[in-house]
Amino acid sequence: MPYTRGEVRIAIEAANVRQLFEALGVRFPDLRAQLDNDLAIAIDGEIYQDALLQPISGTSEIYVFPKIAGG
Amino acid sequence: MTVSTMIKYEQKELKVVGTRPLRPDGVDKVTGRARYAADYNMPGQLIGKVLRSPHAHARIKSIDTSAAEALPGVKAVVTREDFPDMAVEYAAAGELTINFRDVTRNMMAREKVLYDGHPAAAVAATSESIARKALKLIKIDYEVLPHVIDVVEAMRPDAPLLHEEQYTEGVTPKPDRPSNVAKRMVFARGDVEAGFKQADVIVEREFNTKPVHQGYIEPQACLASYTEDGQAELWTSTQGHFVFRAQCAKVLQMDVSKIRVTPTEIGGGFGGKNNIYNEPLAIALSRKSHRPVKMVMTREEVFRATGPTSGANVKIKMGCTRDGRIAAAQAELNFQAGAFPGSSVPMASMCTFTRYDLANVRVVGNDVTVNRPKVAAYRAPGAPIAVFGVESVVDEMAKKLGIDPIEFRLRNAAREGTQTYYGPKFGPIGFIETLEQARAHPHYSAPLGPNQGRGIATGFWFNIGNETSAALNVNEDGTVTLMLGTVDVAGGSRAAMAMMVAEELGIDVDKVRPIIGDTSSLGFNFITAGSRGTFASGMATVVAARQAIEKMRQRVAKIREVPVEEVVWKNGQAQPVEDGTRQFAPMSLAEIAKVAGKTGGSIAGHAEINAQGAGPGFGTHIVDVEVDKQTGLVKIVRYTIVQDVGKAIHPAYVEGQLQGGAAQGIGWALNEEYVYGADGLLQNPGFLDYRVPVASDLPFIDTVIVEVPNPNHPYGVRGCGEVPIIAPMAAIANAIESAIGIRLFEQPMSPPRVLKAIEAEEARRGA
Amino acid sequence: MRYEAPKTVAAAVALLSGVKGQARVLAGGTDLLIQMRAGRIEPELLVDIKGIPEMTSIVAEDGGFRVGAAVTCMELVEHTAFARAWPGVTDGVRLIGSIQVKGRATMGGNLCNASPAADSVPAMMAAGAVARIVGPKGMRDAPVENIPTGPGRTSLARDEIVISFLLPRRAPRSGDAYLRFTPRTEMDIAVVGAGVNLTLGDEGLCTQARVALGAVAEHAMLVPDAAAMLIGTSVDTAALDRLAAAASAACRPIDDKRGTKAFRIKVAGVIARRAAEIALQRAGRQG
Amino acid sequence: MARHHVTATVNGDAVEFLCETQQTLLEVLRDELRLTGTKEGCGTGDCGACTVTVDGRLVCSCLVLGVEAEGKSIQTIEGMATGKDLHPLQRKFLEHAALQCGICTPGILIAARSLLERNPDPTEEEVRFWLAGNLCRCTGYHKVVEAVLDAARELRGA
Repeated sequence: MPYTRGEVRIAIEAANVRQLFEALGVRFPDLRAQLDNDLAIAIDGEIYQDALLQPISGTSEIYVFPKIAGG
Repeated sequence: MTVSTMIKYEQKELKVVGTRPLRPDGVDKVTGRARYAADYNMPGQLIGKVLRSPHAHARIKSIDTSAAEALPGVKAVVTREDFPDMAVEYAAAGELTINFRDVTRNMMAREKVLYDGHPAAAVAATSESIARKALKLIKIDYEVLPHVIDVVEAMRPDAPLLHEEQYTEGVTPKPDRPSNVAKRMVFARGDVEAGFKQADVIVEREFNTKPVHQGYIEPQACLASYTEDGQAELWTSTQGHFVFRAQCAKVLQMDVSKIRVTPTEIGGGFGGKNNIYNEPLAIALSRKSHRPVKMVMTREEVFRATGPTSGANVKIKMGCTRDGRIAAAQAELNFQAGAFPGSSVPMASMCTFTRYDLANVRVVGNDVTVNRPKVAAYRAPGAPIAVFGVESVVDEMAKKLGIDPIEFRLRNAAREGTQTYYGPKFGPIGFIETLEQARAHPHYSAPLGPNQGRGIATGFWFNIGNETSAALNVNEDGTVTLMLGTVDVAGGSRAAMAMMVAEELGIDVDKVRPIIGDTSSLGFNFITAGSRGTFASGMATVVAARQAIEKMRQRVAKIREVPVEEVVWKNGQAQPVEDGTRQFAPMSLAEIAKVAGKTGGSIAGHAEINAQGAGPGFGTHIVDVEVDKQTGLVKIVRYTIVQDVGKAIHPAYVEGQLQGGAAQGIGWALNEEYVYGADGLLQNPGFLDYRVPVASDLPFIDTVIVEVPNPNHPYGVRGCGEVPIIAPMAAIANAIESAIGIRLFEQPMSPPRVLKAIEAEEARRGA
Repeated sequence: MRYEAPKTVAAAVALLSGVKGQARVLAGGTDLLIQMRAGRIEPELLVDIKGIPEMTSIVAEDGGFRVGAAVTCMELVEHTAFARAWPGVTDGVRLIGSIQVKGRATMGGNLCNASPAADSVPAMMAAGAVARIVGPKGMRDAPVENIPTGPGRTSLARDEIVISFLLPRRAPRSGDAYLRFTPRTEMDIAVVGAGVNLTLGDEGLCTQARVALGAVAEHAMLVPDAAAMLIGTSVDTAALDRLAAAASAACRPIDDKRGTKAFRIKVAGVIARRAAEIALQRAGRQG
Repeated sequence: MARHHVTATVNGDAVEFLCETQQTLLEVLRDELRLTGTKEGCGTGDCGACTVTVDGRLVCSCLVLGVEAEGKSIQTIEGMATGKDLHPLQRKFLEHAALQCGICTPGILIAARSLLERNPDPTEEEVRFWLAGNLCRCTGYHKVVEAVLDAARELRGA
C-alpha cells in the first residue's frame, strides 16, 4: 500500500463512503487521485462502486480496491 | 441502489422469463435491413481517412499538409494542431479509468508516434479515392526512435522509453528515473511465506501470452455532422454512446448537451468498441469542412490501431498440503498496456486466485507501456491470461498428488462467505455447483481415443452494475415502448429486457417493443461491458415497470373511487386486494391505457440508477483434444461448459454467450496472436494470417446452465458474457498435457510451438 | 485505369503488348484486387480474359484433359470425370481459399501469381501438367515446373499469357494426391504443401513417381530425389521413410509469420509421406 | 476519370450503374445501388461478410469488380425472402437463435442457401467446411450449424 506509506489497516470515523474518502484523502494525499477515479469499496463484504452516499456503520469492515469494468 | 420492496421471482409463477421468444432485432438481421454504422449516409457527406504512422516509435519533427489541402476534392485536413492538448485528467471508460492526456494523444499523435498505425493526420474528401490520394500528399518528417515491443524487455531499466515523464506509480520511495512500468499494484492477504512453509508440494511456473484482438467482424465506422450552431450529431458503432459523447465533448471542448450520439446496430465489440478512435476526428473534420463526414476503418486499420488485449508475462507459485489444500498462492502479472498506461492488470490481479478459498495470497501487477496499439478491454479483461497460469499450476499440483482435478478444486473452492483477497466476501455463488455438475456430466467420464487428452479449468468474473437509465411508455392501445440506454452488443439484451417488462406488467412479450435510446433521450448509461447489460439494465427496467404499475394502481383507485391500498396489481390487471373491504371491477393494462388520456394523462415509468449488488459468475469447462504428434496440430474434439448465470432470462441467448465466449477462448489458445517484425511493425493485420476459428475448426459446444440466483437482482441475474472466455486456454493446455504428457507455458499453442515442445521432450528423454 | 475484356487470345495478347505502362491480366482477381486495394500496384490496363472460350473450358485431349487457365476452381472441383482421373490435382484446387474464393480463383492465376505456397501448383507439377503459353511470337508449351522462378516471379514474358494446361492421359494403376499443412482446417495459406503422383507396375512395384513441394523454397518445386525413393519399391514403410527424409532434405525455407524453418523442414517430410500413402491407395484402387 | 456504364440483374431486377474500374461489386452494391445488406468485414476475401452469388456462383463481392457484373445476374440478401415469406434458412436462424450481432448473417445465409441448392442433405462436417469462408465471432457456429441442418431437413420435407 504505497499510497498509504505502507499502512494497510487503518481505523477511520465516517458515516458514509464520501466521508470515508475525504478522511482518507486528508490522511494520504497520494491516494486522492485514485479516490476520485478508480476505486471501489467493499463494506462488510458487499461491493459498492460510485456509491458516495452509501452509509457505513461504526463497526463496518471496509476494503478499498480498483473499480471493476469489463469487455 | 438495489430494487426496494422487491418481489422475489422465485415466489411467483413465471410466464415469460425463462422462455425463448424470437429476438426483436432478428428479422432485420436476416433480411439485411439492420442498419450498422457503415450503412448510414447523409446528403453531401465526405469520406474521411486517416494517415497512420509507418514507424513503431518516432518523433514528429514537422507535418506539411499543404499539397493535400490543394488537391481538388479535399475539403478538410486535421492534425495535432486542430486539437487542444489535455492535462492529466481521469474518467471511467470501460476497462480502466483513462487519462485524457493520453486519449487525445492516442486519437491523434502529438509529440511522437508510439506504434505502427498511430494516427498522425486525417483528411475529408469528396470521394474515398481522392481521400487516399490526399494521404499520400501529406509530408511528415519523422525522427525514428528505438522501439520496444516485448513486455519483459520494456521493463528493463535500459529499455527505450515511450514516455519520458512517466514514473512508476505505486512504489515507495518514489522512483527518481522514468520507466515503462506505469504502475505497480499489490494485492495481499495473510502470509505467503508462512503458507509455503506449510506446503508439501510447491509448483512455480512462468507463462507468456501474445496480444489477441477482439476480432469483431464489423470494422469501426461512424458518421458525424457538425452544424454551424455548434451542435454535432454522431452515428457510430459503440458499446457505450454516453461514454463516447463524454469523451468527444472533452477532447473537442464542446458542451455535452451539444453532442447527440446515436448507437447504430453494432457488428460485435467484445470490449473493443468501448473507446473512441475516429469519432472525434470525424466531428473535427465536419466542423472544418461544414459537411457531414463518414469514416469507416479498413480491417488492416482495425488490427493496427484499435485495441487488442494485453500480451503478458506471468509468474505463478502455488503450494499445497498432501491432502490437496492450497496453503499459499503467489503471482506476478506483467501486462502490456500498449502505447499508453491502462491495461486490464488490476482486474486480472483480482481474478487470479479468486475461485479458491485461500488464507495466504500475494499478487503483484505491473502495467507496462510498449510500442503497440493501446490495449482495449476484451471479454473478462485480463482474466484468461492470469487463469491460464493458475489453472495450469493447479492441474500440475493435483497430478503430483494423484487427486482428480475437479476433486482438487472442490477441496479449495470458494463458497458463500469466502473472504476474497481483494476485498469482498462472497454472497451466494454457484462455483461448487458448476464443479459438481461438470464431474457428473457424461463428457467427464467418456472414453478417449488415441492421442487424445481431457482437460478442465475454471473461471471467475465479478460482473458489474454501474450507471443505468431506462424508460417505458404505456401506449394508448395497451402496448409498451421500452427505451434502453445500454447498447445491445448482440447478446439479445433487448429481448431479455422486454421479457422482464412483460413479466412485471403481466402482458405478452410481443406487446413490448424495446429500442435503444440515443444520448439525448435518457439519463447517463455506462457502456455495455463487464456482463452488466442484463443485470443493470434489467434492474433499471424492472424499477421503471414497477413505477408504471404504481401509477396505474393510483389511477385505478381514482377511476374506481377506492383507496389506493385497496388496489393490487396482479395477472396484468389492477384488482381488489384479497380480503379487501371494497369490491370493484378490475382494469387490465389495456383498459387503463385506453382511458389514461382522459383520466390524467398517459402512463410511464422510468429509472435512473447506479446498480449495485452484481453477482459473481463462475464456470467450469471440460475439453477433449487430439494431438498430431508429427505436426503439433491440436484438434478440439469435444467441449462442455458448465456455468452459473444466476438466472437465464432467455436461455438460448445465454447458451449463445457461452458458446461464443468459449470459441474466442479456443482461438486465443490455439492460433491467434499479434506477430511483430524486428522493425516493430505488425506483420499479420488481416483475417488470413490472424487466425480466428472457422466453422470447421470447432465441434458443437455443449452448455449446462446452472442457476444460483443473485439475491440482489429482481430476477436473480448475474450476467454471463465474460466468464466463458476465461477457462479455455488453461483447459486446453491441461488437455494437451493429458494427451502427450507435455505441458505448454506459451500461448498460442500453435503447431510450431507444440511440435517444438514435443521434440525438446524427445531429446530430453533420449539424453 | 483501363478495363478491356477481349474475346480472343490474339486480342488479349495485342492489348498486353500494346500498352506502355503496367498491365495486368484479370482472371479470378482474388490476388490482383487485393494488391490493387492495398495500393501495391496501380495498373494502367486490366485485361479480363474470362470472355475467351479456350481459356474457360475443360475439354478432353488425347485421353487427357485440357483445362483453360481461367476455369474457376469450383468448376474444376465439380468436374467429376476430371476429379476421377486427377484426384490429387483436385485436392490442390479444392484447398485454394474458401468456396467463395474458389468461385473466382483460377489455376492460371494460382500459377502466375507465383506464390511459393500456391496449393494447385505442386499438385500440377507432380501430375506433369504442361502449360500452353501464347505471346506475340506465337504459342509454346512448357512444363508447369518451369514457370515459377521466385515469389511473384515467373519465366513468362510480360506480354505472354498462360491459356491452358494439359493434364496427360493416365497410365493404369496410377494415383495422385496433394496434402498441405495449415494451422486451421480452412482459410489458410499452406505452411507446407506436397503433391505426389505415382504409377504401379504389375508386381505392385512403383514404376513412375513425381513429388513436388510448396512453401518450402522461393517457389514450388519438383523433388526428383524424393520421387526416386519410391520408384522400384512397393512404397513400403522403408521407402516412405526415405521419401520423407529426401523431401525434408530438399527444403530451403524461411522463417516467417506462418512457420519456422525447422517446422517446415520437419513437416515437409511428414506431409509428403502422408500424400504418398494416399496416392498409393488411389493407384491400388484403379484396375 | 472515365466511368463504365454497366447493366446487370440484381435480385431479379434490371439495374444500371456507373462505376470506376477499381470499384468493387461490393462498393457498387452498397454505395451506388444502396443495397447495404451485403457487408464489408475485411475487403480481402477472408471473412465472407460480403458473400453474394453471381450467375449462381458463390463469391466474395469485395473480390469482384463492378465492371465485371456486366450482363450478370446477382443475388444478395435483400432478395432472399419472397414477399412476407422468409426463406426457411432465415426462419431457422431466428428460431435457433443462430445470430447475435448479425453482421455475418447475410453472408452466411447466402452461402448456406448455395450449399443446400447443391446438397440438400449435408452432414454436420459438410456444413462446417462449406461455411468455413464465413467468419462469425459471436456464436461459435454451434447454433448456425444447427439452424442450417434443420432448414435442410425442412426443405427436404423430412
